[in-house]
Amino acid sequence: SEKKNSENTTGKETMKAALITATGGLGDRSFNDSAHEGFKRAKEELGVEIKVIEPQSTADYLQSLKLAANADYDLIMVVGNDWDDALNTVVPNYPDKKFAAVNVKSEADNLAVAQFADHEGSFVVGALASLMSESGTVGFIGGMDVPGINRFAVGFEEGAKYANPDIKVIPTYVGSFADPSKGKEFAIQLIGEGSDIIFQAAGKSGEGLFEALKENDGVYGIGVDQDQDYIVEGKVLTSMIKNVGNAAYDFIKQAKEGTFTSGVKVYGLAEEGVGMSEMKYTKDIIPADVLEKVEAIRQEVIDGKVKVTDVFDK
Amino acid sequence: MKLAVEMLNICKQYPGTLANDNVSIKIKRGSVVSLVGENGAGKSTLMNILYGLQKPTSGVIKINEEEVSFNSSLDALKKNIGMVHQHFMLVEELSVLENIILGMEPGKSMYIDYDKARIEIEELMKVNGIEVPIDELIGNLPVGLQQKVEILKVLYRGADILILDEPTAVLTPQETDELFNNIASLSKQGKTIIFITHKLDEVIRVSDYIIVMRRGKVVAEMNTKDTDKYKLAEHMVGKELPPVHERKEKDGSKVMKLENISVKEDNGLFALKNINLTIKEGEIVGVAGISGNGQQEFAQVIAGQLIPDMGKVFFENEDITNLRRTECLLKGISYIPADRKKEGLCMEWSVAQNSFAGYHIMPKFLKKILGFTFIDDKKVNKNAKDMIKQFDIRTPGHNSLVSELSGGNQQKIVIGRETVVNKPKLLIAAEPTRGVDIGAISFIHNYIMDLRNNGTAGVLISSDLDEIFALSDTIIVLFEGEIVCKVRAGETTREELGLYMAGSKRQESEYE
Amino acid sequence: MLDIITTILETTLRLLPSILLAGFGGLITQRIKLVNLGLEGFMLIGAFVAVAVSYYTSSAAIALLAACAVCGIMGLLFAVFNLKYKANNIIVSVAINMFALGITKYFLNLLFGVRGAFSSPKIVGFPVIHLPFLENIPILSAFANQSIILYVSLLVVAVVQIILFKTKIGLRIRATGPNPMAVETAGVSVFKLKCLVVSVSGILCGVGGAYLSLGQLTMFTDNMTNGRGFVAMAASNFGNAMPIGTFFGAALFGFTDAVTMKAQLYGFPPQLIQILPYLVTVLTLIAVAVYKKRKKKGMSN
Amino acid sequence: MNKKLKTFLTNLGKPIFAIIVSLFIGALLIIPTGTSPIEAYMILFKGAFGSWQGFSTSLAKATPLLFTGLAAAYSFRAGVFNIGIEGQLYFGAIASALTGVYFGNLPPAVLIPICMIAAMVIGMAWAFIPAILNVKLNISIFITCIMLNNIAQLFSNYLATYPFKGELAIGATYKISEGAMLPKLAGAMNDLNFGFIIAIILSIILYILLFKTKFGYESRAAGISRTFSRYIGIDATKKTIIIVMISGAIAGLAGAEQVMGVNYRYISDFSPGLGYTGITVALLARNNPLACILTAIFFGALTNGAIQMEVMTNISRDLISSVQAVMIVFIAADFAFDYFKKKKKADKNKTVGSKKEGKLC
Ligand SMILES: Nc1ncnc2c1ncn2[C@@H]1O[C@H](COP(=O)(O)OP(=O)(O)OP(=O)(O)O)[C@@H](O)[C@H]1O
Ligand SMILES: Nc1ncnc2c1ncn2[C@@H]1O[C@H](COP(=O)(O)OP(=O)(O)OP(=O)(O)O)[C@@H](O)[C@H]1O
Ligand SMILES: [Mg+2]
Ligand SMILES: [Mg+2]
Repeated sequence: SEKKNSENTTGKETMKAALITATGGLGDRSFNDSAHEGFKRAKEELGVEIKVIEPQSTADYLQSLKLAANADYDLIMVVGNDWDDALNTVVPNYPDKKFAAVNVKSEADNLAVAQFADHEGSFVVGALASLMSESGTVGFIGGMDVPGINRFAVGFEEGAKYANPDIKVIPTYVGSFADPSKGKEFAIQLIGEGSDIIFQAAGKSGEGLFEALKENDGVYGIGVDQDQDYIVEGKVLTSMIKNVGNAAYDFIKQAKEGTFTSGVKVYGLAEEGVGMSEMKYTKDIIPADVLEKVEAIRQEVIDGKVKVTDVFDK
Repeated sequence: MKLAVEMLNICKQYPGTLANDNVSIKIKRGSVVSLVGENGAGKSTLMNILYGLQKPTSGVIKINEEEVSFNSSLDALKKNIGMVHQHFMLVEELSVLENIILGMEPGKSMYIDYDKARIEIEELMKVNGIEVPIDELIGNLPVGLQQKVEILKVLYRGADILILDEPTAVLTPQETDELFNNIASLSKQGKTIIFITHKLDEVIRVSDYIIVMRRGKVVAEMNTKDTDKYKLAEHMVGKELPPVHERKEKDGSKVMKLENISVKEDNGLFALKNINLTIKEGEIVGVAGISGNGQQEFAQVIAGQLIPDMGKVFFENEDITNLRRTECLLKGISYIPADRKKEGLCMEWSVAQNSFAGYHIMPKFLKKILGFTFIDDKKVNKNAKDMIKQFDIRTPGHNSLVSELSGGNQQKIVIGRETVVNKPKLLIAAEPTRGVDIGAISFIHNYIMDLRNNGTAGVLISSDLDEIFALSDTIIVLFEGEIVCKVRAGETTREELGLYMAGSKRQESEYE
Repeated sequence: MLDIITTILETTLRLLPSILLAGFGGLITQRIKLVNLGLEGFMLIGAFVAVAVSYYTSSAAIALLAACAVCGIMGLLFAVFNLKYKANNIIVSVAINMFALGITKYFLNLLFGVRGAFSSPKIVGFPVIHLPFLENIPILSAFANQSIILYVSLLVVAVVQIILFKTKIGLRIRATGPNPMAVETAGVSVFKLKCLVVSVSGILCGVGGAYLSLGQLTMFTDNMTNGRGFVAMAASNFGNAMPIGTFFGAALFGFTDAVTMKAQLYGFPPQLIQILPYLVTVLTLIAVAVYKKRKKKGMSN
Repeated sequence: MNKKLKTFLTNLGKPIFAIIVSLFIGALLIIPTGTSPIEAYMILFKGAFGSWQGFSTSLAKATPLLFTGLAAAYSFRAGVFNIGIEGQLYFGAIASALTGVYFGNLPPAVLIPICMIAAMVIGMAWAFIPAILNVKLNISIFITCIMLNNIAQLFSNYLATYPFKGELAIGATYKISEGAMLPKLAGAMNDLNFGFIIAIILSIILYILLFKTKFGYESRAAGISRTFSRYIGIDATKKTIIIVMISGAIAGLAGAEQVMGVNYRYISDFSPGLGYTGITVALLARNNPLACILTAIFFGALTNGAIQMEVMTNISRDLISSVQAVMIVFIAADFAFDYFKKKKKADKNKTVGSKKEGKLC
């Protein structure tokens, strides 16, 4: 139910926007940071005043959201797929304010939701991994065994298998998003099992993968959410980018220009909401035919020729 | 002669108590000085000041005629002062050897030279005639041996001035004799000894000089040869002690009967073996014996705290073998345990809270509100106040913590609780006057005698034979968990009992 | 099979030092009857200081010393608050954990302008000891490439064992727990002794934390200790404050962790298998206790 | 009465002194951020106490801490260091959530108590394990509790992520039925719920139980000394087990409150260390259930105020928690108390000392 939000805020001198992060907070080199990038861009380009609030646990969600709504922010964006309950409680009480969220199921007249097709992006990097693997084994490191991460895992595995049905995919879960040394240990284990390409979606635990890459030749990593290629130049094959920053920027821009609409906006491969990094350091390593094949697969997903399983739909 | 110790105009103020009130004492080198006085007179405080554990509020200390200022025991140790504390300062988890060398471990580097330590300690034991198993854990030793370890500890540090705070309170007569021999030989070696005790016989026997304290002040000083037990008692109490109340002849009915009681310990040995005994109304059975021979288990079985492995307990012809402590207590079996600090009292609680412990289940301390049962604080406080009055317990009030009371007053709380709250039909009193001053002893003895004369049966467990003779009608001796002797009080002597207690004699047939 | 055992052993050895070192930090405070729940906080601060100093000095050795110094001082503060000002040690340790979490984030931002994670090529990690001659021997090859800190931590086991049971200060520490008055009256300042012990506990944790950030990794991330302090406490409790026992406790945790990692690779469900280390610990404790009880009974009969 | 007032004032003076000192130290940390510490503190204070919404949020944050604080205080009084509250809380939460979801069609009058009982029973059962292992096998309660905490949390998360996963995209159960929800006390957007009242009532009940009944008398005795309690006829081991189980039941209730009054479902890893903070709440309250109300509100206000401060100023959250840590240590420390005591002592000395020549040191 998409509905044009009649009110606009162009009348005010400066618009104010607040970002409320998921519990990981800023510095996750991942979606919180990505959203923050979008906000900073909006500040520079649109002259919007911005504010970041970092709840320490889900127990602080409701209050953080409420306080932000009570304060004079025009747009409040929350990041993380665990915001449903807080949004449902608060948003309807502030019809004059605009809210934005990522990957939640909540709906409201003043709430815009960006649905990122993590599974589609993962599918494509899965295909790349599979085509680049010389050993025939690729690995996945997830933070925790939860739906939000399984979405990546399943997409990755399907993509890998799609590109090469004989590929072996080993999924692992660190059990925490904040344990890089364990993350590294998992990477070492995966390498020991023959994986030469490893995809991580494990927050700070994923940093361990990059550390492991430094010590192991012939093994490549795949970053997540933001362009993480720079972390170990030349050894991070690509990153499965999730453009939360773009979405954030778009929401602010729309709000400022009065074109803010509620409802779900899909950020899939087609919309370039998810996709691969520019591969600044690895372009030359990847054979041209592989890049072509991956591009073809990407197109097939966009065209709907292949259907990638979305764990959230279950 | 030179002075070893001078303490001049010492004052020590605790919150609420002036423990030492302008005390001055002078002690000659090589002498044995007894420091006596009622409970709470300030003896331990004065000695703790001398040992650097407490700082005096004011006053001067001189050691060997040289003014000193102690900030910790280390300073005192450096001046060759050693102290055996009223409560042992031993680590049960460590061996005898480790306890002795603690703080002054031999060895040049950081390592302990255990061989050297062993040689030194063995030498020390030989010179002083003190024998202890040096590799045993302290926790496995009886108190008598622990006491010796404490003395060795002090000697090991090369102390010239030895402070012994109530060293005999937990010793048997034999152990006390040995200790006195040691003291004598130490004194011969030129060491100065300050000795705190409540036992006047000991004072007369062992010391050259006596200092009497009362209420924080020195009230008398004298050479031992110029005084005797009775004069000394008067100095201490400030008045003549009342004589022990007369024993009324009684021939009551049986109150308690023990049949073939045996208790096994964890290690498979018998703590009690085949005990048979009857106790009659108005009869006090004195239990003599060296501690650790089953006295505690004996008391606990009667009190209902320990269920025997074999045998039966009858109380007023009812089988109470399997009844718990609480039920026994309600039936009128009271129990004064030997260790008031660990067992008899909760040191963190107030006088009032302690004054009905165990009896807190009795309706007279409870009230009902809306069908729920609550403790009635008013009644509890009244009970405590009455007890304080009746037993002349020296305390700022019923809400004071028990830990802040002197030992004698703590003991009075236990005695009051076990005798007044619920009038006992059978009173088990273990070491009822341990560490208690002579005034209080006389009070407690008379009180127990009065109870007896009014028909209460009694079991008196004591390592003090004088106490046993003073109160008992019948005396039994426990040795290795068995009754090796049972006699009428008038028909035996200290010497004979000593033989039974040491296990070198065994009665063939008992009287009756 | 031998391969699997070797990799499990290798992983165990890599996971061991941080838990072992912090576990010994717990052990020595347990000896003086002080519950130090702050191991986690000390570790985190150690990890941070090590990374920061290594970044500025490019010397892992100086970084280690700095981590020791800072954690030692923190330990001293802990002791003073606990012993002199009578603040409950559990409250102080909880506060230390909270403080460590906040202050490391604060300084991460202040010094390096980043949040969450900090890595840089300028950070020099601890050296790895290569033992090439072990490389081809099954099982022992697990030792071929381990951090120097592993050997340091094994050394700590031996050193603490010797200090506790062979030296003067060790005797005093062992006596302080059960009866501090006995130590005090023997002319030893219990206050100073305890300060020393808590301070050393801080230092051991600091080294354990530094191992995380400069041994296993060369980076710092927020809260990167992630509960290891509690595991370390459990290890020293497991070992009953005995060095060898604590070593086995820490090794058990490292081992079960390594096994669960390995098991995931072979398709065991991750959610449930993560419970395994904790379950194994409880079951081991029960087994040991039952065994001891049986033995005691057997002796008395 | 006068004496009581005096001790009351001394007891009050102590934390106030501590708070002032720690605020001062906190100010030193805040000044570099460019915000005025006074303004920051004003926001914290106003946010926590300044309005009904603010205050009720403080109370809401205090509620679970009061439950866990009571669970801790109760077991500490009885001499058992139940550090397993966190795990008991998780199990209590999942139990009440599953009951609330799958028995949803029962009427509220039945359902609410049933959910709570489920939480209490499982909390109790989970606490029983370390207790019985301690009593029978002499295994340290400390280590078993830490292990069981992890097991409880991981297993509850597993249940919410797999077999009982709800409609959300996270590891959480379905919403509990309306009949299982505790009524809100300060509006739908405020977490303050009827659980707070239950917690207050529970504090009073526990206080009475501990200090006014036979059971409490015996519990306290068992907690202080085994030998003494055995002597006065108490089976200390049995008592210990019962007490740990009661403590576990209260911890379970803490989890139930979070589910039935706040989140309305079980959410994986929902607790920001409530069980551990509860231990601090209890210790700061010297294990007195009534004092726990104050310390829990203090912690609740700190948490709430910190969020306010974060939203209203540019002081980072990390700094706030560092300041809080300093504050907690200072409040736990005893120098203020010492200061008053010394003064009192000196006064007494004067009266006594004036009578004689002895110098005062
Ligand atoms: N630390 C303390 N705080 C407060 N009062 C104390 C303290 N130590 C001792 N007192 C008080 O000082 C007084 C003297 O105590 P002290 O121990 O010196 O007596 P004592 O002569 O050794 O008695 P006892 O014969 O019972 O051993 C007592 O009234 C006691 O209550
Ligand atoms: N912290 C304290 N506060 C108040 N009074 C204390 C304190 N510590 C000890 N006392 C009191 O000081 C005195 C000295 O204690 P001490 O250790 O000599 O025991 P005691 O009274 O002689 O007991 P006992 O004869 O039973 O061994 C005692 O009266 C004791 O109650
Ligand atoms: Mg004394
Ligand atoms: Mg005494």
